[in-house]
Amino acid sequence: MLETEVVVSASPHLRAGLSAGRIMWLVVAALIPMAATGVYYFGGHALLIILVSTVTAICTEAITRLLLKRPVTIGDGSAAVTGLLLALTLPPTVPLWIPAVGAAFAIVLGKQIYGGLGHNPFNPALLGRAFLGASWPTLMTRWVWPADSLGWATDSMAAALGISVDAVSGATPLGLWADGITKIPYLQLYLGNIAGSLGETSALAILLGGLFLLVYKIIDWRIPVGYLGTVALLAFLLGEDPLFQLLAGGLLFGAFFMATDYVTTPVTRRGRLIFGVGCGLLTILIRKFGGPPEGVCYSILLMNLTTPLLDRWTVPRRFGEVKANG
Amino acid sequence: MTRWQIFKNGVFNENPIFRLVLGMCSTLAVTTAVVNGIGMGIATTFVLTGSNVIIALLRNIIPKEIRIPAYVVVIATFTTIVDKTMAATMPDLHRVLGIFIPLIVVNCIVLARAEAFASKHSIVESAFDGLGMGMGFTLALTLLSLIRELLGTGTLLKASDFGFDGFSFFPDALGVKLLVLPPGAFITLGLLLAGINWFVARKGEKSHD
Amino acid sequence: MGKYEWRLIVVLTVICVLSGGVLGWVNSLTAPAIAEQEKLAKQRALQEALPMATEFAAEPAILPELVSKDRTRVAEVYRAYSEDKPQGYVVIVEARGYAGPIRMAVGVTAEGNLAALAVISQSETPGLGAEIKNKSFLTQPAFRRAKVGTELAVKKDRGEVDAVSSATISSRAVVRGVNAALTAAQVLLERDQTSGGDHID
Amino acid sequence: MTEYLLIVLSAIFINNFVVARFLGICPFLGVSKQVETATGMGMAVTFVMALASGITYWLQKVLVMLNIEFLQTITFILVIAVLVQFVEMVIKKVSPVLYQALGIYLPLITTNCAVLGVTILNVEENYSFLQSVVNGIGGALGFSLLLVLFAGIRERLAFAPIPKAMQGIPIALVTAGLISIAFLGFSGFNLEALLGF
Repeated sequence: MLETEVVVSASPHLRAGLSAGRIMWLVVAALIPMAATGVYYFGGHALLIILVSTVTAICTEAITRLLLKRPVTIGDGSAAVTGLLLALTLPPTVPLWIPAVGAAFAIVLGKQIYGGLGHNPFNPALLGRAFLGASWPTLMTRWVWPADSLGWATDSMAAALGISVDAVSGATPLGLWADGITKIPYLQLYLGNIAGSLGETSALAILLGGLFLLVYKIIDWRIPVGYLGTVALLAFLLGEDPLFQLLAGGLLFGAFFMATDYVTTPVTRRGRLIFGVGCGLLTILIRKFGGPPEGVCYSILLMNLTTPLLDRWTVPRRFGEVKANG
Repeated sequence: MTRWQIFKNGVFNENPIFRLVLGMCSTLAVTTAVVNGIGMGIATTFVLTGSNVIIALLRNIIPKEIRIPAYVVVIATFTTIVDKTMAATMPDLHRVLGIFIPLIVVNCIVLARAEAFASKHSIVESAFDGLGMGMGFTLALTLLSLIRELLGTGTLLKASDFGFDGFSFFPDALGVKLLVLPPGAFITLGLLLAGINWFVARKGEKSHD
Repeated sequence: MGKYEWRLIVVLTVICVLSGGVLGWVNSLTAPAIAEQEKLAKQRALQEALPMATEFAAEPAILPELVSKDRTRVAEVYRAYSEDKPQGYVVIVEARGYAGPIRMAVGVTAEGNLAALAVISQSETPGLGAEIKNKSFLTQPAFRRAKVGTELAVKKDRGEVDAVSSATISSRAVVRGVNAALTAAQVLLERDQTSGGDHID
Repeated sequence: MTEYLLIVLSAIFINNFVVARFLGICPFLGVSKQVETATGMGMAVTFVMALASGITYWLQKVLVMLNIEFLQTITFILVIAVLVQFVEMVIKKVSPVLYQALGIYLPLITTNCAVLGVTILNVEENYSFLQSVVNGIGGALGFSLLLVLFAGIRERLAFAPIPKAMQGIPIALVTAGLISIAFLGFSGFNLEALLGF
């Protein structure tokens, strides 16, 4: 039966560990363009945030495993990926204890209390981000425009948009959109020369990394396509600018790197498509009607919640689940 | 068991929250501040003790078939007494605890003690059991709300309704706000229970050596 | 029915009657105190909402058009006087917040300016939504400038009111309450003007 | 119509009974180990909560009329207890199949504080008869949704090598907390604007 099979083969760890190791390091490689643009635009503090988050994640993983008297698994790269992903979702202004606390939360409560990689129901990096956002809302919404150092000064942006410098400097494109200002040039959104989280600003860098993962067949196209397609379609139907909705905020980053996590998303093809569509629906609803201006993080977490049921309903026979867990 | 042992049993060995895991709803809902936790604890203690005493008093009169509705009536009576008394004397606390005061009537601890203890023991013993269980409940609520209020807002014993600003330990902006939000209730209690499990298991191992 | 069944019924009935009696007695003791507490709290809130007034007279008929809209309810309306001179109105409103109704008193001067706000009762999250009781929120410029005929909104909804940080729902509720109160005051003001001045009926 | 939709959606997503209001936690932790049982429990609770909301609406009217509102708690809980018994009997007679499915959950519902909770909330909110019933259904649907989602996750956790001290209730509580974090995404959601379309 199901139980015995899983218990006897006993180590989803070992199997997942070997292949997961390679996958994880490829994901790290795919994240480098984003980390690089983040540091390029936001400077040395961004680099420190990335380092603190990644190192804390790895150390927390090692310490927790030692305390639990279990084999230390930092070699599979998953802790590094979690730390790196978390850092890329943070505003570039946060004090350095924020990435440290967030990474520790992500590793301990997001993953290790469930027994480690492969058993966590929620995406750990997103949990870390949601935890930080709920706990220190003011610190987590202090945005800066990278512009000043590169000649795209906020004043010229403000002049172009016809609003005050103050109004521009503290807001992300989505924040401005919520205030009814959407004239930010696509090119700027595409290159990432805008206010936002470290890794989410440059659509170009994300698409590079995302294509890399698609080409290496590390992620399934169904989730990003379902996700982005739904957002674009619904934005169009709601009378919003679909291209702006796709490029602004953390959507691309979430669609390629967060919603595609193996462990917390469905294994079946149909399940993945539904997962992507669900994420898209929730994102656009939260953006348009919700409290926070961005809904990517919560949308993916909410859809993580449905993963077991999606797997169940889209796999005709219980058999499938053994594979899913293996 | 002596009376003292009965009392101690409720507070520690069979602590209703930490050991029996009963009465979760009010535990999670009201522990955002220490004052609320203690208030809820005392209100529940009163209902527990009162209903235990009356049920022990009536234990030979109430036929078995109707014991559950009879217990529920007794418990609901004490719940209403607490509800009205608090409304009359501490209107602000009463408002904060809100529907969780009338909901004491469906708090599993109360009915469980009536059924498991008071229906089989003398009045005095039942009183001690109610007090012990109530104190155990209050202790757990206090501990939980202590963690949530201190780490969540940086203050302790803040009771602006009583005109007391409490003690401030660090700026409010640094507090882990999540702890005073609903998720914080679940996570804090879960980790606290895990810590107790771990501690009890370790003590068990040691005593075996 | 046998003797035993009768006994069941009798015992249960006696318990119910006894408990009803006890509760009736407790109620007779506490009801006046509860009413007194409520009256005191209301008096405090009225005074706080319109400090220049000394007497408050309940407006007996609540205007039908004010009763309830948008999860916000105009509960009571008071005319305020100081030495028999009309000073304005205090409107008691109830708006649905995050965790329950937020009940507050809104003072409006005879000129139609918002005088002050006082929260009578609320059950929002301590440390978050409950901060709407704070002076720093209730006395902010956006509220002090408000007057009859204006519609307030929090900054997130493109208004001027600074919401309590990470407690938009609670802040929105307060704003809805203030708007409802201003509407109520406007109706009263207009009615009083057409009826040719205010007097105690 | 919009008004009722607002009550239902709000009770499911924004003020969810379990993760935002903390009602019905005991069955949430107790009857969530399997998706099938969670579904059955959800159906039974929905049925009882809708009925209880409707009946207590009239009961409250009577209490107010007789000026004995202080008997609210005691009469409500007795009515709910009787109602649960009655529902059990009726279902057993009318539909043995349904009884097979729901029977074992029915007695557990009396002490589910979500049922008594929703009836008291209805009175506090001054809901009309229809609003009360809709609120009862909405609250129960929110409870059921969470129960089923939670059961899905817990079925998987049965295979996870969870650290010893965390096993059982602790991991269930922490997971509920993490679910509650995800539901923070709905806080501040402007349902009126959405339904205004």
